[in-house]
Amino acid sequence: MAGVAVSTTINGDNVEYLCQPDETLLDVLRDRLGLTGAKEGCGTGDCGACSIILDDRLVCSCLVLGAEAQGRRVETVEGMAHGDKLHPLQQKFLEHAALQCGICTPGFLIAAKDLLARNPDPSEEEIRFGLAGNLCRCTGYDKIVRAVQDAASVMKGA
Amino acid sequence: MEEAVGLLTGSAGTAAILAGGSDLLVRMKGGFTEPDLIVDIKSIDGIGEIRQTAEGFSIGAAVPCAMLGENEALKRAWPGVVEAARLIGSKQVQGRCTIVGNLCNASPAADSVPALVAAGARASIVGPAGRRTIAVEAVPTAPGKTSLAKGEIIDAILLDERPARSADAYLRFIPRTEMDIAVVSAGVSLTLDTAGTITAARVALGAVAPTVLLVEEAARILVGSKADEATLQKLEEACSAASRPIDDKRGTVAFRKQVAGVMARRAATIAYTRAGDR
Amino acid sequence: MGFDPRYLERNFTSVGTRPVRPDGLDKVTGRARYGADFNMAGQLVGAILRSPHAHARIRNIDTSKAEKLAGVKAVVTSADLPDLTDGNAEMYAILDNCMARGKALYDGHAVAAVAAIDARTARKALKLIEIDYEVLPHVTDVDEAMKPTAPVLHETVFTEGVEPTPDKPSNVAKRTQYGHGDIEAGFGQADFIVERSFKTEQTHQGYIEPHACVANANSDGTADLWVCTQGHFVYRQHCAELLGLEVSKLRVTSSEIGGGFGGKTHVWAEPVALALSRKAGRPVKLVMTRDEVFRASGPTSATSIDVKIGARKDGTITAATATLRYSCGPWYGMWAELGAMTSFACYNLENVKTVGYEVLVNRPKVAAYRAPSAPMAAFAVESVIDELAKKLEMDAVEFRIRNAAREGTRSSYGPVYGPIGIGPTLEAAKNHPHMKAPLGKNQGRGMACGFWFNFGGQTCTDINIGPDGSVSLAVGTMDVGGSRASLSMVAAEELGIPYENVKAVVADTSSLGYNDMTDGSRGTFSTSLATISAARNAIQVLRERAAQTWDIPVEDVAWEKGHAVAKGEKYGNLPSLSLKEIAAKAGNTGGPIAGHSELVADGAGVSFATHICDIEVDPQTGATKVLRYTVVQDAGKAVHPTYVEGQYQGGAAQGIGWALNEEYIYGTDGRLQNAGFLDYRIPVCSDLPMIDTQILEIPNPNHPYGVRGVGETSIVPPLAAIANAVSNAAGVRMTHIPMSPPRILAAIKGEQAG
Amino acid sequence: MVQVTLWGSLAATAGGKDKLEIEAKDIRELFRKLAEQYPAFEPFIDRGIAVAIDGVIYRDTWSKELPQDAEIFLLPRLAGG
Repeated sequence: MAGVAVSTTINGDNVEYLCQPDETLLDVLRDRLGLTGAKEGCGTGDCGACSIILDDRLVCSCLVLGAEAQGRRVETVEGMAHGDKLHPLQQKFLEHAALQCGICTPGFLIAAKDLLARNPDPSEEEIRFGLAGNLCRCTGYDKIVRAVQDAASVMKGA
Repeated sequence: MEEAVGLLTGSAGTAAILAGGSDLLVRMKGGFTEPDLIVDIKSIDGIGEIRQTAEGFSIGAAVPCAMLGENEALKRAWPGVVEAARLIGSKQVQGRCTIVGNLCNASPAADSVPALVAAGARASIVGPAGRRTIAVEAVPTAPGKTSLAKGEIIDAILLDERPARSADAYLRFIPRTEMDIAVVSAGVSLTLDTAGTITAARVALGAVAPTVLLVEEAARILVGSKADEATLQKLEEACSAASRPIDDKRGTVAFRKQVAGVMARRAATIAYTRAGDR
Repeated sequence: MGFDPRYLERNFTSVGTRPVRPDGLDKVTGRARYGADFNMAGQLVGAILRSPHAHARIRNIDTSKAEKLAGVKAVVTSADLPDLTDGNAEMYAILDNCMARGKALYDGHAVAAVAAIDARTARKALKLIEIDYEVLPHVTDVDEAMKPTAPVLHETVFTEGVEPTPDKPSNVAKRTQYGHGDIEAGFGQADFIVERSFKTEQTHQGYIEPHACVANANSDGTADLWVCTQGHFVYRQHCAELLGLEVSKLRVTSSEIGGGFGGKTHVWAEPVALALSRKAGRPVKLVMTRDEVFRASGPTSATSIDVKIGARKDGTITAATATLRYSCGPWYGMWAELGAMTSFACYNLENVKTVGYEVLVNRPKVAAYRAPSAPMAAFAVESVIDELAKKLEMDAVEFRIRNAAREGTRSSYGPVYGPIGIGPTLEAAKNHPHMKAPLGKNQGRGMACGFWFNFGGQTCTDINIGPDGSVSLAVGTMDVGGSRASLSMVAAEELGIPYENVKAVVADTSSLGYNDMTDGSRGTFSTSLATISAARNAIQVLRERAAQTWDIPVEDVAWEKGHAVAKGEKYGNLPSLSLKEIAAKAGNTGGPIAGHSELVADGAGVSFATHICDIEVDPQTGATKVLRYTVVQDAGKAVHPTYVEGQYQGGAAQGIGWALNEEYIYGTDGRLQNAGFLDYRIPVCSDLPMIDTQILEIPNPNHPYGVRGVGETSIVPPLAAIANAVSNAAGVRMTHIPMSPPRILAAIKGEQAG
Repeated sequence: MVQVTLWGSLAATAGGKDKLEIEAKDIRELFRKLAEQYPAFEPFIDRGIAVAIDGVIYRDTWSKELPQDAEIFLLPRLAGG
């Protein structure tokens, strides 16, 4: 198969790359662009570790082809902080110890960012169902839910 | 659209249609399919839109399921179809998956299909021989197989305008609260008269046969009733009896038969309440 | 180092606080590098071909077509990994598991591997490898495997631990027995006896990060390995032994680890990656797919357990026995033995006997999983305890309190206990508001206790003091969940400096002496001992340097709150010297200032927990909902309480998944049917409630601060606690885990049918 | 003199005897004497043994002293997660 030339926007930057037609966007981000924040936990859309935002929609980048990013906007965990200022979710994940091993953290942060963009004042149940596509095996989710609740209240106040 | 049909018709090897990709990419990852040609249909005009037509609704083949939940008119008219579509996978998958993909994947456990069958939805098909429209239940023929001919693409799902006092509901059984494939499922669509008597009903069951089952006996039981306890009991028994499931990693025959009835009863109750409220 | 009672009176400055972890920033920004995030220039992609058969003789492997494919740089089979294990059965099992030798022993067993210029070429090459299999009869069920008619995995296995040794080979690798007293007499005194059989299905640790490594083996016998592991020194040892490398010429660097829970305690594919690299002469990156993780890496045992307990009317247990059959995968393990040791460890028993059978089956090699083997044994025992309490018409907590082990109790596995926490956790549970909360229709409450040993082990730690007085702490135990934070706190505590002045790193194998891996809840216990020792050695040097600066005897210099202080009236005018001031003059007073320590951490102190949970059961579908969950556990001393809570919550969540939905499902063809997160159902966020925790602090007499390991015990009680809750809610005793909806519904229907 | 209990599968190495009295001042001497008296014991030492001295579990550090009349349990080296 011949390579596909793609021009896209990633975390606000214009990016161009060449990828195989059957190559996933996750592989492009990690292997071609060095953006290893998104993780591959399953490759089948069942764990959410590769979550990114594509044109304002939360998706698993393992279920998107690299070629599909043409002309679209991609947001990854690497784009969440502004310079040295962390996003409130990042800050609250640190303060609440909402991570142990941390492999699921980038996916949770992106999914929580999308959740709060759609619903700035979610109930515990809405947070739990909103983040059900992201697996965490270390924390039992307790501290993750609390961190998102706390971040939501900080962001409302901002 | 003509270009896509031409590409698919002309391809010599395996060709795949890419809309949301949430099934296709999983199959590619697992090595179950290695397409020589992937046709991304998302850039076709209008295929990513939900349109309100004179007859009702037209849901484009590339509309991600999350969009169904964002369309207030559709939610009001077909709450069961929307809740079924919104149960497919996670939020992440919702941003990609489509009801046409769910239908063409032809899994007996597909979430949106029983709801679409209960709703009497139709599939609008474009192919080398032109356009045709068929009932959604005629699309899947067996697990993983459809009645579509080479080069044919479903470009939209069509849903009717709803008469007054009509509503639908969809329920599935999964072991977790999210992220699972239905072990059994039921879609029910009802229309009531002003006295609250059911005048029309469609009941469809998922994951209890090679394709989604439209249980006509269940509909007959409901019509003429007010969804009273005795009727619901008969409905439950009829749905359990109609089920022809298999034992597999997700459930047993006995479990599926029994819970199919429970899901149908509960979905009918919800649909009845919804219909009475409008 | 024994517990120092002065710490009870002392106000800790760092220990017991809750600072942000040092590795946190990298982890929330996506910068932290895990196993698959590392790359080397010129690296190849490795891939492994796995057996589709549960049991098959490999007659021939033809790799010639794969080798000829453009872009393929190396193909290896077991011929490239000759047996260098010299009679060491444990290492041979690891070798045989890395690459099948003569026989494929389970669906997913590695049979060959390739390294190619890209993933696509590697996948294509795997398809070109031709293997001539002679498919053999297989057995995957633990009870079936014990039958005399079962297909035998190894003709060389004759049951160990029975006299006389059998003359026929079988799948029962070993029998072990624990206990004391007179069982017959004990049951003779009982007014009530409950006897039941239980089954638990195989589960996986379910770490989100698949095994991953980059290997670079050079022709001069040196090599580098970057890998996600719970013990990089152990991986170094394994790889060096299996590949015939000199230990010190193989440098292993541990990446951040995306979960292990016991599954990353020995090598799986790393020796294969090194063999590929050695053959290809280039670095090789090897990352397992999720399918491979499930099919070919460390699940826990499936079990079949019989328990019998008798008690007098007054609630005293008179005798208890258990027979435990644990599947090991295709090779000998100590899994049933651990079950036999732990099953009755919570209780004070005069007459107790447990027998364990290690059973070989055509499933993947069993690996440790968080308090390995204890949860299944606790499920069986705690279920019978609950049932017996009901028969006695005693409260389930009271019954346990009456029979709980205490200081001086002879444990069911032999030794006599020192001060332990089972009684206090039970008392705390009894007084917890959760116990008194009302329950609704179809809801049930359950509780259960759990025990785990906790380990110490070989540990080596360095403290280096920078010229500006900042401190670097180099440890050799992998940080699996926040130990760099807790160990920095300990270093700060000892040195008397702020936590922020310490930077902890996990050093590679060439930079530090050998360390056992992070397992057995030993990370914070062992390495804090080593850190305290290293810090005290550094303080000794600091005092000497201060003495030199002042030109006074070192005996007159004390270390207080981060400062050297001259003791005695004659030095009344000397201002104290801060660590920073001493460090600044290090060049003039003898060079760099450091503290080292090498030790075997002993006396980890056993650990106990009691869990309470409420479950609602839908009687029409068998669906369950966890309404409320409380963990009470002894931590000895919680160094960083937030991460202690995290361990409690995480273990409970894994136990909930195990109890309700997780299981390996095999077809009659011996193939694993659910090798993915879709159908291997670990709990998702919406499945769980908040998990309440209560930390008890009963000091470990063998640690200066009283620290005990906390990582594992939290997974022991949940299976039993949930089974008791479901049984109470559904009105029928559940004996098969997981309690999936079809099993619960079938049990309810069975009960209704009488 | 210390009282040694060989537990689980270790007892088979001493001809089925699970309780022994041995004169040993530390773990090294204990292991040496056991290996002399019961050669089948040696592979178990190589595999790794946990030694419980009056209730506290230690590894096999040779220099660990055994108090007079101590109760010693020899257990297999444990696996953890």
